[in-house]
Amino acid sequence: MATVVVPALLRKLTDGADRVTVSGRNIGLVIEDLERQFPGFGEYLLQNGELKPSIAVSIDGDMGTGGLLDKVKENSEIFFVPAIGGGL
Amino acid sequence: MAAKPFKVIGTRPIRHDGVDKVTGRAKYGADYSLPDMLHGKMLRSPHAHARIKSIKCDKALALPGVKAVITSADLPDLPDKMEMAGEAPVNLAHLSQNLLARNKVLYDGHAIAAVAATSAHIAEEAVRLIEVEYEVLPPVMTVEDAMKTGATILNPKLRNKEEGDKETNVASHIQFKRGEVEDGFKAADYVVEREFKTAMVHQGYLEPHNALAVYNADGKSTIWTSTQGSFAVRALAAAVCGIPETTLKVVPAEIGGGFGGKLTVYLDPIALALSKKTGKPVKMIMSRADVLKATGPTSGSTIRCKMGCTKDGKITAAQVWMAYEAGAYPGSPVGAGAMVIIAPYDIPHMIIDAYDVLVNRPKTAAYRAPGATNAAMASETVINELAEKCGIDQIEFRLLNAAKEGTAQTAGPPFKKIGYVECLEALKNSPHYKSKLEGPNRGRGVAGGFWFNVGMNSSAVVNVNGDGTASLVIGSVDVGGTRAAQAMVAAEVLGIKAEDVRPSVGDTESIGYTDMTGGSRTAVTTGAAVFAAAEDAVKQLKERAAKLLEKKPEEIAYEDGSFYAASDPSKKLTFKEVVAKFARTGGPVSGQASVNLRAVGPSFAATLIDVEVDPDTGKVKVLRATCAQDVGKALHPSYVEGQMQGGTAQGIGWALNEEYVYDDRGNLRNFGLLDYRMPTCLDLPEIETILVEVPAPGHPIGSRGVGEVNIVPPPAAVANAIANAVGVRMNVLPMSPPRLLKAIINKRSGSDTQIAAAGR
Amino acid sequence: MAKKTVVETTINGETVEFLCEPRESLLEVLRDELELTGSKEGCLTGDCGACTVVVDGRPTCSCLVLAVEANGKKIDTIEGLARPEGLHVLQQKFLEHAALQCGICTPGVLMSAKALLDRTPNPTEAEIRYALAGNLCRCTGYDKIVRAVVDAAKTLSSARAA
Amino acid sequence: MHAINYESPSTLDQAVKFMAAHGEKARAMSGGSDLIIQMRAAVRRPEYVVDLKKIPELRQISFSVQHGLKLGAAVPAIEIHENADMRKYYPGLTEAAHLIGSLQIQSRASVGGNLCNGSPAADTIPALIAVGAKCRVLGPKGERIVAAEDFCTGPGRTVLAPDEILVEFQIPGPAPHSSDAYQRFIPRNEMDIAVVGVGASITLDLGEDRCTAARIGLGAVGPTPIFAKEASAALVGKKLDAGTIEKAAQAAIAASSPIDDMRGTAEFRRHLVGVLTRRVVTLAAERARMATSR
Repeated sequence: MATVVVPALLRKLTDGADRVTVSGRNIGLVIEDLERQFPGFGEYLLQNGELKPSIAVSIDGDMGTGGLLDKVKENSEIFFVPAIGGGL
Repeated sequence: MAAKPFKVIGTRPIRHDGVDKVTGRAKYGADYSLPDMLHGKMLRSPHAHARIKSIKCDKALALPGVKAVITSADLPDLPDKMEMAGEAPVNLAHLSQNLLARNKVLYDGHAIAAVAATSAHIAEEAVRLIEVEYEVLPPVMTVEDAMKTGATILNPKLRNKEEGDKETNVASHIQFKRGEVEDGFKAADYVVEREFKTAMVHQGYLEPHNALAVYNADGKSTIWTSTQGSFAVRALAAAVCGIPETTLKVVPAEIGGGFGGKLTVYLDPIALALSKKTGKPVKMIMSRADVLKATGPTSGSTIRCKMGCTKDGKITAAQVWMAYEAGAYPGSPVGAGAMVIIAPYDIPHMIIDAYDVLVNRPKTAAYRAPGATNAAMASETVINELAEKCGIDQIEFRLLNAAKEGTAQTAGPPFKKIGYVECLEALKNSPHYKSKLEGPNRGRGVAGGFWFNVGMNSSAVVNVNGDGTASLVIGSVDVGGTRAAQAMVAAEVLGIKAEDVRPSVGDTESIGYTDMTGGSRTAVTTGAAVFAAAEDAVKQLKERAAKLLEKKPEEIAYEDGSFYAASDPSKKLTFKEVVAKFARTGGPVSGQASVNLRAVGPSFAATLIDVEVDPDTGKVKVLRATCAQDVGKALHPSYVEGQMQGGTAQGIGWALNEEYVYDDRGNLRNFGLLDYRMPTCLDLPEIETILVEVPAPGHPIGSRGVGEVNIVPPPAAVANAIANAVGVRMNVLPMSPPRLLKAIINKRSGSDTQIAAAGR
Repeated sequence: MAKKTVVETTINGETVEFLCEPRESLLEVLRDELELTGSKEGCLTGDCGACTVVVDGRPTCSCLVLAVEANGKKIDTIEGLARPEGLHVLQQKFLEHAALQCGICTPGVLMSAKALLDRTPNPTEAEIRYALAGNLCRCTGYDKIVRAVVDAAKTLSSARAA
Repeated sequence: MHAINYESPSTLDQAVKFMAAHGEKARAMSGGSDLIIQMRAAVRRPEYVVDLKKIPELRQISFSVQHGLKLGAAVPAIEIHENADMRKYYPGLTEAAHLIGSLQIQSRASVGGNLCNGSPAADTIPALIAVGAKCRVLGPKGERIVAAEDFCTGPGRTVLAPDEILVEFQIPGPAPHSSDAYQRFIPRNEMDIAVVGVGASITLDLGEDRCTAARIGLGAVGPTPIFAKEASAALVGKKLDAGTIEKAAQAAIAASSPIDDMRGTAEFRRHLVGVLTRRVVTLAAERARMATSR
C-alpha cells in the first residue's frame, strides 16, 4: 500500500489523519481509492477528469507529470502540493 | 559526463549575441516595423473601481487617420475557470477582462478601449476623444480592508467555500501544518512575534511592453513581441482573440528585461484584434505610466510571523499568517510565499495560513522568486531577533537550523541534496564577513533565501555543419545570456569550441514546444534538452564514424574530439573528418531533443550587507554587499554572477525605496521612473559574489536555477543591518527615510520601535 | 495641423536631411524615419537614459529633444560608435566583462560612457558612477558595467601614452 | 502629443513681437525637459512652442566681481557647472543647477526654465533666492525686474504674463568673505525631486567673527519656494555658533508650510528643513571664511 500525505485543509475529510494508505498503481487509481475512502477528495483534486492545474503531485520526492498515469510503487510516498509554475 | 572535467562549461566566452547588443543592431520588439503599419493606443480607467455605463467612440472614429476602435465587446466572452492554455493554467475570463474591461474597471489604469490610427500621435489624440460614463464605486486598497466583513466586493462570483458560500474578496486560502505548533512554543525559551507590511513593487524592466501583429486574409497571423514565453503568447493571444492556437505564429524579439513580468500578455491580443479589424499590421508600445499602472507588480503583503527557539538556538516552532494582494484578479504568489517562508530551516512544529486577496490594484504578475522576498523579510528578521536573544552569531544560528538533504519541505516532500549550509559556510569564511565594520551608525546584516526553480518543457535542435561547426536552435527566450550558456552545453557535448556553435532562439514554428523563460528553468531544463540533442548528434556521428572505420557503431567511442573503435584505438577520426563526409555517409546530421524535466534542484542563497544610517534623515547607504548562492554548476560564471548581482540590486531597491503609492481614491501617484525609485548607479556598492557549487541530483550537468533566489535575502539583510547599526527593528518595506527616521525618533523617545506602516 | 519641416543635421558624421512634424522627438525620427533603432525608448520622461545620444559632444535624452531642434547639430548615436576597423574599446570591454544582460540599456549606457571618456579620459569610479546615474539598468546592479568602463578608460589612456 | 508649431527667434526683439502676437497660445521653451513632458501628458497644450535658445542674451554668462553676474535664462545647467567663475563665486547656485536631473538633462535644462516651470521643489530657486537674484523680464510693455522670491505665485504659476519672457538673472557681485550653498534631501543619491531643498548665502566679518548678511531660501515646503526672512535675520549680527544656527533652523521650520505627498510627509519635511538649514548655513559659512577678500 502507498502512503498519501493529506494536505492540511483536507484533514477534515480524514478526521485529522495526516497520512493515509491507498492502493492503486498510478495517480488516477490512487485518487479513485482516496475518493472511495474519503468522499470529497476527488472534488478537491480533479477538474473534468484531470488533475487540477493548480495542483502538482510529488511521488517519492520527484514531481509528477501532472497526468493521472504517473506510476505509483508499493509503499510510494505521495504528496499533493500547490503547483509552482513559471508565474502566470 | 558530469564526472569528467568540463572543457567548455565553466569558462567565460564572449556571448554570441553580444556584438549585436553593443552596436544597437539587436532587434527588440519595438524595433520591428512593417509597411502600411498602424499604431495602437489604449484608453485606460482614471478610477480604481467603477461600473462602465457607456462607451462612445464616434468622435474618436471621426478623427482623420483613425482606422478602428475596439472594446471588450470585440473579444469573445471566455469561461470563468482555470484551464490549461498551452501548458499554463490560467483563467481566460480574468485574462481577457484584464486586457479590456467588461462592465467593470477594477484599478487605476485598467484598459477599456484600443485605437488603431496611422500615427501614434493621432491614436493618442483619438483616445482622448472616447467618452466613457462611469458609476464610481469605493476602492478597496488593502488586504485588511478587503478581508473585513462587509467589505466592498470586487467580484460577486467569488465565493468563500469554507464559510457558508458567502461573497468574499479572498480568492483562496492555503494551509500547511506539521506537528503541534503549541507544543513547539511550549518547548521554546524565547518566542518572537512580529507583524510585517510590505509594499507592492514592480519588476521595473527598462523595456515597455510591445507587440506588432498582422492578421492575414487567409486567417493566419503573426505577432512579433518581447516576451519571456513565445508559446505562452501563442496560447493566450489565440484564446483571447478566439482563433485556433496554431494559426498564430509568435516570433520572440530580443527582450529588454522581464523578471516574470513578461510571462503573460497585455498588448499582443489587442494588437492582433486591431489588425483583424483593420486588415493592416498594428504596432503597440506601452507608455511607462501604463507599464506601472497596468502591468506586473508583485503583491504587497501583511505577514504575521511567530517563531520560538531553545536558548541553545534550536528553532522549535513557527506560526505564520500571510495575506498577499492579488490585485484585481486572483493569483498572488502567496502559495509560493507560504512554501518558502520557513523552508530553509528544519522546524518540527509549524502552521502556515496563506490568503490570496483581491484589491483594486493591477493584477499581480510573477516577479523573480514570486512571493519569496516579502516572506523572507518576515522570517529572516525574526530569526535575527531570536539569534540576538540567544546571544548566537547570526550565521551560526542559521547553521544550527539549516535544512539539509532529507529535511521535510513545507509542503512535505523531503529535500534532495541542497546547498544552504554550504552557502552559509561560504559567507562565514568570506573576506567580507571576516572584515571589521567600524564607524558610527554602521551595521551588518545577514539573511538567507530559498527558491524552488521549475522544470517543465524544453526543445532543442543541434545541426552539425560540414566544417565542424554547429548551429543550435532553442525555444527559450534569452533575457540574460542563456543563449551563450546553451551554446556552451552543446559545445561541451560535441567536443568543439563555444565559438563554433551558433545559437538562435526559434519562433513557435521553427522549434518544438518550449515553456517560458522563468522559474529559473532555462539554463537547467533547456540546458538538459540541449545536452540531449547534442548527445543525439554525437550518437549519429558515431554511426558515421563506424562506417568510415568499418566498425560496428556500438564499438565507437568519442573522446577528446576524436572517434575510434575500442578494438583498434590507433585508427582515429577527428570530429571535422567525420562531419566533412556526412553527405557520403548518410546525409546531414541533426540532433533533436524535447524534455519534460521534473527533478529540479532548488537553490539557496545567503546575503551579507553592510549599511550606514544617517540618523538625522533616516537615509540608508549600502556600503558593501556579498551574495553566496548554490548554483549547482555554473555554465557561464560571468552571467551567473550577473544574475546574483542583479537580484541583489533589485532586492536592495525593494528594501529601501521602491513602492506603489496610491492616494485615498485609489489612484497611483508615482507612475514614472522619477518617483518609482529604482536604484541608480550611485545607490549601489560593488556587489561581491560567491558561487557555491553543490551539483543538482538528476541533472546531466548538475546545474540549478540561478536567476531568482538572489533577490530573496536582501531586504531582510538590510533590515538586520539597520537593527545592528541604530538598534531599531523595521517591520515594513520599503524602509524609506521617513519610516526609518520615525523609528529612530520613537526609539530616542523610548516609545515602541515597532512603527506603523502608514505614511511615507 | 502644423506642416512638416525640413531638418538638416549631421548624424554619425554623415549629413542627413529629414522631414518631420514639430511634435516629433529626435528619438522618434531616429527610430522611425531614419531606422536607427539602436537608441531605445524606456520612459519618454528623461528618467531612464535608454535613448541617450550625444548632441554636440554632450549626452542628451533624445526623447526630450524636438527633432526640429536638431537642425545644424552634430549627433552621435550607438550606430556610429564602432568603426569599420572594429568595435570601440568600450564595446569590447562591455563584452569581455559581461557588462550587459538583456541589453536594452546598453546603447544609452555606452553613449554616456563615451561622452564621459571624451571629456574625462581618466575618471575615478565615483565620476563614472555619477556620469552613468542617468542610465537605469535593472539587470546588472551596475557592477560589471562600472568595471568595464574603468578597464576601457585604462586601455584608452595607455593607448594614448604609447 | 497634440500638433504644435515650432518657432525659434534669434533676437530678443523677434521673440517679444512673437509672444505679443500669440502670448496666450504660445509657451516659451529653453531646455524643454519640463515642457515636452508636460505636452506629452497633455498637461500643457500650447499651439506654439517658442524656443528661446538661439537668442544670444539668454545664453550668456558674464561676470565681474564689481558688476556681479548676468546669467542668461536659457544657459544649460552643465555650462554653469563648467564655468570657473560660477563654481568659485556662486558654488551654491552652481551645485543647485548641477542637481537638476542627470547629465543628459543638464545638457538642456536651464535655470530660467527651472524657475518659469514654477515647481515649488525646483532646485535652483532657493539658491537664486539665497544669492538675491533679480529676474529681468521683457514684454510688449517693456522691461521689469522681479526678485527671485517674488517670481512664483503657486505650483506651476509665476508672475510672467503670457506675452512676457524671462531674459536673465542679475546677481550682485560677491562681498568679501561671502559665499553660498545649496543642499536638498532625496531618497536616492541622484535622479530625484527634492523632498526639501535649502539654499543659504552668508557674509562674514572675520575681524568681529560675526555674520553681517544672510539669506535663506526654502524649497518643496510650500506652494512656492520661500524666502525665510526671520531665519535669515536670526543670523545677522551674530556669531555663527550652534545656538545661533539652531535659532535660524527653528525659524526656517516655522516659515515652512509643507504638505503630505508621495515624496514625503509634512512632518518629515519640517524635520528636514531643520536638518538642512543647519547643514547649509554651516557649509556656506565655512566657504565664506575660506573666501579670500577679493
